[in-house]
Amino acid sequence: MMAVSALAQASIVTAPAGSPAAWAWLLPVVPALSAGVLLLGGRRLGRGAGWLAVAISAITLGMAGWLVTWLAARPPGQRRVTHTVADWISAGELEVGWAVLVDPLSAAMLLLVTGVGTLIHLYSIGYMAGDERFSRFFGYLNLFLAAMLVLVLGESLLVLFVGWELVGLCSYLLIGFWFDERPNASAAKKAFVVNRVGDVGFLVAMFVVFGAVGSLSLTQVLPAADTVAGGLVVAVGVLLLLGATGKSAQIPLYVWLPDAMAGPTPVSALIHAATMVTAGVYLVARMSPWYAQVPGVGMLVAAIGAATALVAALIACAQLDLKRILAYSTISQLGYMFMAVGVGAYGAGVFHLLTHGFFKALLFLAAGAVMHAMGEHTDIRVMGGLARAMPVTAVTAGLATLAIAGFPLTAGFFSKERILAATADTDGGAALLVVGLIAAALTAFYMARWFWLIFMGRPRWGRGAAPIPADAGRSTAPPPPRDLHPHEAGWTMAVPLVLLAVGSAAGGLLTVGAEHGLLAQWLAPSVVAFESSAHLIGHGLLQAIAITLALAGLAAGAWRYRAGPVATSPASAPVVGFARDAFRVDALLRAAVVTPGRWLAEGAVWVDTHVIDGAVNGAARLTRGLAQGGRQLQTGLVRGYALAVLVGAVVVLVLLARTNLTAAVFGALGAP
Amino acid sequence: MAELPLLSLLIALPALGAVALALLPAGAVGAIRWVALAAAGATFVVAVVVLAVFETGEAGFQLGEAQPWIPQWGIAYRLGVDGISLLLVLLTTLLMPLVVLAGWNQQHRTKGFFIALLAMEAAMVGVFLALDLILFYAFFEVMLVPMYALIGIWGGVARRYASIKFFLYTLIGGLLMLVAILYLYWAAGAVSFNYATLQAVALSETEQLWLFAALFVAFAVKVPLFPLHTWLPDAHTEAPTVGSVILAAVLLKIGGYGFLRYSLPLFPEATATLAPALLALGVVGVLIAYSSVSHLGFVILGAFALNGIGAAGSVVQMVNHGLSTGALFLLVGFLYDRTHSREISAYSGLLTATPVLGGLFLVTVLSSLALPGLNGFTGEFPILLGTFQSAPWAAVLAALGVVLTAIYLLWAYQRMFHGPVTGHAQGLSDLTGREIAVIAPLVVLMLGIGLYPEPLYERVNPSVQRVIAEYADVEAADTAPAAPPASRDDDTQGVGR
Amino acid sequence: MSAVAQAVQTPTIPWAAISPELVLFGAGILVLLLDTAGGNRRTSAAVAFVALLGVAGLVVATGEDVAAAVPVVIAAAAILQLALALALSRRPRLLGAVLAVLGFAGCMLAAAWQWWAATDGSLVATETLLSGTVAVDGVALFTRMTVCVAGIVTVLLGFSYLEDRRVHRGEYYPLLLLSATGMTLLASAADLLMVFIAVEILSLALYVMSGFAKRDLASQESAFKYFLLGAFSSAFLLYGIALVYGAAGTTNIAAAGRALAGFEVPAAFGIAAVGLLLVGLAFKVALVPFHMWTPDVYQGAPTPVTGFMAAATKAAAFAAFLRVFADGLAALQWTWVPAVGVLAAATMLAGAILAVVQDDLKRMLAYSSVAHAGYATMGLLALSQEGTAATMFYLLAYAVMSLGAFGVLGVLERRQRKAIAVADLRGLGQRAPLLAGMFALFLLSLAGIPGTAGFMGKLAVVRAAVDADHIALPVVLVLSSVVAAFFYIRVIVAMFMEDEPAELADVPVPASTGSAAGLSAAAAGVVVLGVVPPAVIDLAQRAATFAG
Amino acid sequence: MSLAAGYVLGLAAALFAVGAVGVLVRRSAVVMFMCVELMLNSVNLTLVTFSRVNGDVEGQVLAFFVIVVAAAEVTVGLALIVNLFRLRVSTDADQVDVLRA
Repeated sequence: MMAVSALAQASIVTAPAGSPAAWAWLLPVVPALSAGVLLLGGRRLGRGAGWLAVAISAITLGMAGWLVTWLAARPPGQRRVTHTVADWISAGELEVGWAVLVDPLSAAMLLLVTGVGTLIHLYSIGYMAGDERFSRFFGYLNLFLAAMLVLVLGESLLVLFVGWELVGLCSYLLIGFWFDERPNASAAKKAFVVNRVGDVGFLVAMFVVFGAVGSLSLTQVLPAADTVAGGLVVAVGVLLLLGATGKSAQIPLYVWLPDAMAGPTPVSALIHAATMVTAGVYLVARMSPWYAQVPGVGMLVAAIGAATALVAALIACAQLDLKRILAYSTISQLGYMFMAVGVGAYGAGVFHLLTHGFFKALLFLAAGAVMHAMGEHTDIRVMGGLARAMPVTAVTAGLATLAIAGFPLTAGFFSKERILAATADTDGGAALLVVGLIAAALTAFYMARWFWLIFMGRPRWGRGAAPIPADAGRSTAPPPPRDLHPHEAGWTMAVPLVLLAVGSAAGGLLTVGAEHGLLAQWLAPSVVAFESSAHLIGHGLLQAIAITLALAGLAAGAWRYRAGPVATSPASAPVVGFARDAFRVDALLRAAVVTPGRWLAEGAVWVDTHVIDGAVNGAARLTRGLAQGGRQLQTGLVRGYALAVLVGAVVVLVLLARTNLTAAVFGALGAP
Repeated sequence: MAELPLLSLLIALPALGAVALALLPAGAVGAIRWVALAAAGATFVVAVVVLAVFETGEAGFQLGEAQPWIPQWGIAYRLGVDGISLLLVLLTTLLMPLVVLAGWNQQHRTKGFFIALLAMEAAMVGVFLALDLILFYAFFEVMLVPMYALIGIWGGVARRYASIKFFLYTLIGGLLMLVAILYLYWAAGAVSFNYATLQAVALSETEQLWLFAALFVAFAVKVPLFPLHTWLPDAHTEAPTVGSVILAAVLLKIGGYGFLRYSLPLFPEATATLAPALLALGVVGVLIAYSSVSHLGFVILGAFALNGIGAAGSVVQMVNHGLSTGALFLLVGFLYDRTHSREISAYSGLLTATPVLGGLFLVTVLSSLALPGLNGFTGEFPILLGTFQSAPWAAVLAALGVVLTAIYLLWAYQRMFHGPVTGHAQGLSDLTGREIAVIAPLVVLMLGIGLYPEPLYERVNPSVQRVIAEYADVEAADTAPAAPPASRDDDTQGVGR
Repeated sequence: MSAVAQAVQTPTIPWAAISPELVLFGAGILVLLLDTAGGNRRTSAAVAFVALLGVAGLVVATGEDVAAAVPVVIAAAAILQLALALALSRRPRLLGAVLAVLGFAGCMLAAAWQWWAATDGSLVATETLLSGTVAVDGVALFTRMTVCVAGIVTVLLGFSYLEDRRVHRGEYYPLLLLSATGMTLLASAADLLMVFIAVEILSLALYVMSGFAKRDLASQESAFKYFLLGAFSSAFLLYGIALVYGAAGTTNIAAAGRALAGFEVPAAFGIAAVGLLLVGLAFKVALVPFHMWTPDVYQGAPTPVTGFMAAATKAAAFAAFLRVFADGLAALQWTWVPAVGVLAAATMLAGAILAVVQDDLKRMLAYSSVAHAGYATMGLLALSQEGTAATMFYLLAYAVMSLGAFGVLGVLERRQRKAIAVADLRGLGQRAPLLAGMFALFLLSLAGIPGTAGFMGKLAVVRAAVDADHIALPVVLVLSSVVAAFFYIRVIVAMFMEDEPAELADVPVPASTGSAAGLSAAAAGVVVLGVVPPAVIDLAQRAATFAG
Repeated sequence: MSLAAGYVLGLAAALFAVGAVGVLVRRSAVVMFMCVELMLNSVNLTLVTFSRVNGDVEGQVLAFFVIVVAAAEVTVGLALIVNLFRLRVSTDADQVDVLRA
């Protein structure tokens, strides 16, 4: 059984005045203001808009660096500081301020966000050149940066939630950036809506937390974990998990991420690979004291992660779109991170988060470069042999492929190994470990397939295009034009590739040193890690198995696709088709959720028009009917009227004579 | 400044404006517009002065005015403002000049149109400021007439049906309320319709339940609360733009305001008993996907959560809904002015054709779906949080409503603004300076309130606490029947500085 | 010694007490005489001169009994009459109208003077007035005021209407004044005998006025129905009076009430007496099911007459109703209050519901008047001074708004020369905004929207009813009001929200000084009573407490 | 109350009923009107009887008033009926139904 680490969380202190932490709130404010400028008047800046955005992004990187340096200089016990800028909402007992929390966890995220963010800003200058909404794109990017920083720095769950939602908004805006095309717009909406489903979990979790603790401030929420009733902690854990599965595209809420590839590729790299989608992991790590109380929930997190890792990897093997493959790969890798944080290996989880940030961003950027070169074509079956035309891209992408596949000594190797080791050290982690290993092998396989079909082999485009097997896929996308001349893009796109490649290769350095690695030690004040007595398998042996699987996967992928796309054998066609349709989850969801929802909506309309308005109109009709009846009595005959008088007289006399009776009737209607 | 009857001015200025318009010749369109704008603008200025004079942190009514009106029946002209009404008055007076501007190019019966607008404003402000129940009722009902005219005269094709439905629904509620008010007066035994006096009346729970029910109909129709909501879609569909704006932005608030100002303080036991049912209705409201019904369902949730968080949130939500829905209808109106079509399906690619309109529309939609950082969230979150503390199930269901809101709003937005430029969108001109000037203040406020709602909350909190304090009493009374709390004794002193 | 014998023995007639009736009656006779003079200047002068002499003679004959001011007032009035007769002898209709207005105004003055004198104590006590048959109390005075207001507005509204329909005959004004005399007498009747006589006076004049359009079948039918049913119901009233006399030994209302106070349930006489009185009065105020004459008669009668009937007759009949039931038979309330409550509820609902399907506006307003009679009854049922005040206030409010509404219809009938249906009003808001606006005001007032007389009236009666622990009736009122609002609104919709049909576009909307003045007066009344009613409420309350 | 008085009152009541039923069943306007007169006169009989029972003259005075009023009613009523007859050439009350519903 796991036990709460003896290493207590450091307490949270107020930032000294004038210290970098006291200025940390500027981190989101600066890009937000810049975003405002760019969105309102960016058009006039022309290409300068992009450079402004890059500059702002670089400034935030600089600020983050300054902040982290300052933080690192403090003793570990003093590395969690807050600073309140202003009140935000004080409704009744609810008091939430605009406050930042700077600690090792947020510092790590800060560096990732601003660092990768800056690179992608830079890359976008080349990538988005010529787009008619150039400045708007950079406005959105800066806005995203601001939102992500709010998410990372938020001192209260509610402020964190603000960032959480705003990154979702930016994701929405950027996925639908080319909104002239309906599918893009639909994908954007889908992303937003699915995320909102997860947000319900987050929201309700906050309600529970507030009910239990009386505050949403992390300063008070985190230490209170062990004073809260167990059931509530479980609830919070599960609800936050729901939120996290939305944002981080885990089962069951992952369906939006593949569609999100409709956005410009830098967006996929920044938001849908490196930063935003890791928010769920960040959230679980942030709330680690609560998860530490209920290891069962942690296992649930890990199980979901593992399942997602496996399912997404399987789907990725059958995809034909170069970005979709990466998207499923992202989902799968996020599953890994969930597995890690689920078993309490926050160091490993965040480590993988960072390394994944590097190599997945790199992969996407490379994919973007390829798409540029291929005239925006995304079907990997019509590519091949691009390494010759685009050497820089091919080399950097190859490095990233190795990294994600877990090739020894790459960043991905270390981080993935850490995660597998953590599961191996967890009670009941055997299943997780096995799934993790299978997924690792699959990852190596589909990434080899991806790389090979794009960069290696014979070109299947241009004049000398190799034929594509007839049944290799059901896509009817038109082939690229015959006169393609792929080439490398400019330096603004190349520099980020190279820098990220360096990160992918050398990211493993973060883990050398101390027992759980440098990063884990750095994070220690922020998270409540688990210690476990379990030891399923020796770490050396595990490493060997992992390496073997990775190499085998890579080799298998490269071998199978050495000559281009492969025709599906009749026996495996249904399976492949099924995977290619992403296991038809979308259709399932449509049938299970969307259609009944529509029925409900139609039912509500029916109730409105028939029952409620029916009752109203019925009352009107009744009145009218009574009136028509009364009309019949008004015959116009004076004798009839006289009769009415006579009858009335009799009625009055009866009423008077039966006073008691009348009083009973009248009294029942009347006086209290 | 202290000597000016500021609150009376708030009612009198638009009323006088309406009278002035009535005296102008119908043909003098220019003069009519400017007089209307001046009247509405001056009212807003006075409202800002009221804001400045208002003492934040005070729970009670301020700037009180009291004059006998019908002394024989104990009816007085009695006004006062607290945190709750202050915000709603500000909202109303802010929107009216914008609405006048939005209706600037009204061609058909211009004079009557602006008279109706100003009359509307006077009545609405009166509703929020009245502290005599008959005066309140009078404003409440009088408001009906100009609104009815706005829908019926300047409305769409099926305007007659819509206006009559609106009129009758509201009238039924109003009349039941009148009976309840009179019963309350009778129970008080004093010749007075003073809010404070009637609040001090001790009623049995049965009486409270009946009276609550009577007021409920009046306010629930206004909110509107399921199942009394079906007039609203008709009214909105048929009303002219400015009618929709007033309807959605201000008129609907009167229901929520009524609950907070009257139902809760007057009938605490009944409220406590019925709160779960009300919450359920609120949830149904949230879940049935008419935007306004849904947003105001939140207001109900907040009010009947019976705690400070929810109630304060519900007041702020009313303001927020006023801003965002007001802006939404204004924008739709601008679109309608250009194309004369309100069908979502008639539009595509508007964001390309009219980027400014599209951008502002998006901000408004996001505010509507309570995106954090914009105003909608600052009201909805406390409401949900407060509701959760008293009825977790309601909060959870309502939180699902948040998803639904996102779905239908984004669906509509996507259909109209995204995609290729076709149909009506072709050759469409973007917003003019006047139109931007109308929307800009609203958008700025959306952002401002989203980032810093404190100015609202710090004014609302004390007043709301006063309302909610009743419920602490109820709980206390359950355990030990004690003497009425001191706050009530203060109330009976009446309004005054 | 019986009352009559006493009257014979001491033939001092308290002229001052009945001066309002005398003024009305005198004006009526004078107009009649001048009309017979047929526009001859010399004859007119002679008639006026003779009238002057007659008045002077009366003053001399009864001099010592009359307060000093009265002869002066009457003489001044006579001189004015003479002057007018000379000036307007070429325009006898105008002369009649002016004299009628002056008569109503004089009546009001006399009533005001009475009020003032009564509070002063210089008037003879009610108990002994005309052997106790006439009461000069607040109810009487207030109702006289209402009747006179209605009379003046009716004259103003009727002049052009009658001209246009070519039925402007000389006897119109005398009949109007005579029926008003009956009404004021009814309002002050303290004896059932006087009630009967007053009812007959006012009815006989109204029968004739209903049938004033001699060639118009509808008008004739209206008169015939009104007459036959009126006589029929009078017989019930009379039978009730006879039974009261038999059971109580007197027809004096107060005395009969005291005598009957002790009777118990099986006393069939008493029940029959109360019941038949109720039938007779309920017929006059048109409570369901005694209302059936109302729509037919209101529809057929010339519109100004309809307005007068709705406004003034109702007020007078309610005054009698109040005096007989709320005052005289108050001790027996346990017998009749439930019954009247049931009738009131039925009246409110039936009136409103039946109006919904009417297309003819006059008929619709007739049904609406039925509903309003139900509302007014609520105040009576409260059996309190508040309730009495509320009923009186309500009737005044109803008088101004119904006169206004019928007045607008009159103007429109002049325009189209036919009965006005809802469809005929289409687009009126654009063609004649002022007229349509006024009509809308009257309709909103009838619907009881705040800011109008109708709202204050409803508030008054509901308040009185709630004060008297009646909760059911206000709820019924609410239901009825909602139904009623529907058809009022329908008219407003037609006026403002529909386009004018082509065939109406060329027809001019007639305007005349009289109708403009009448409508303006009614509209002003509606607004004043709706916005600043305290003075009138005060008057009504004092009237309710002031026993004379 | 003497036995005789009871009989007379009963007779009067019967006459009243006959008159009332007559109004209901007869179609001729003139006859209907006469039935109303019958009702009035039955009341007169009642009044006079009560006057005798009560031992005062008030009832008789009342009866005189009723006679006068009835006379006035006859003048007005007959005039109206005649006028109606002029327009319709019938005194059938059932044909007088232009105004209805």
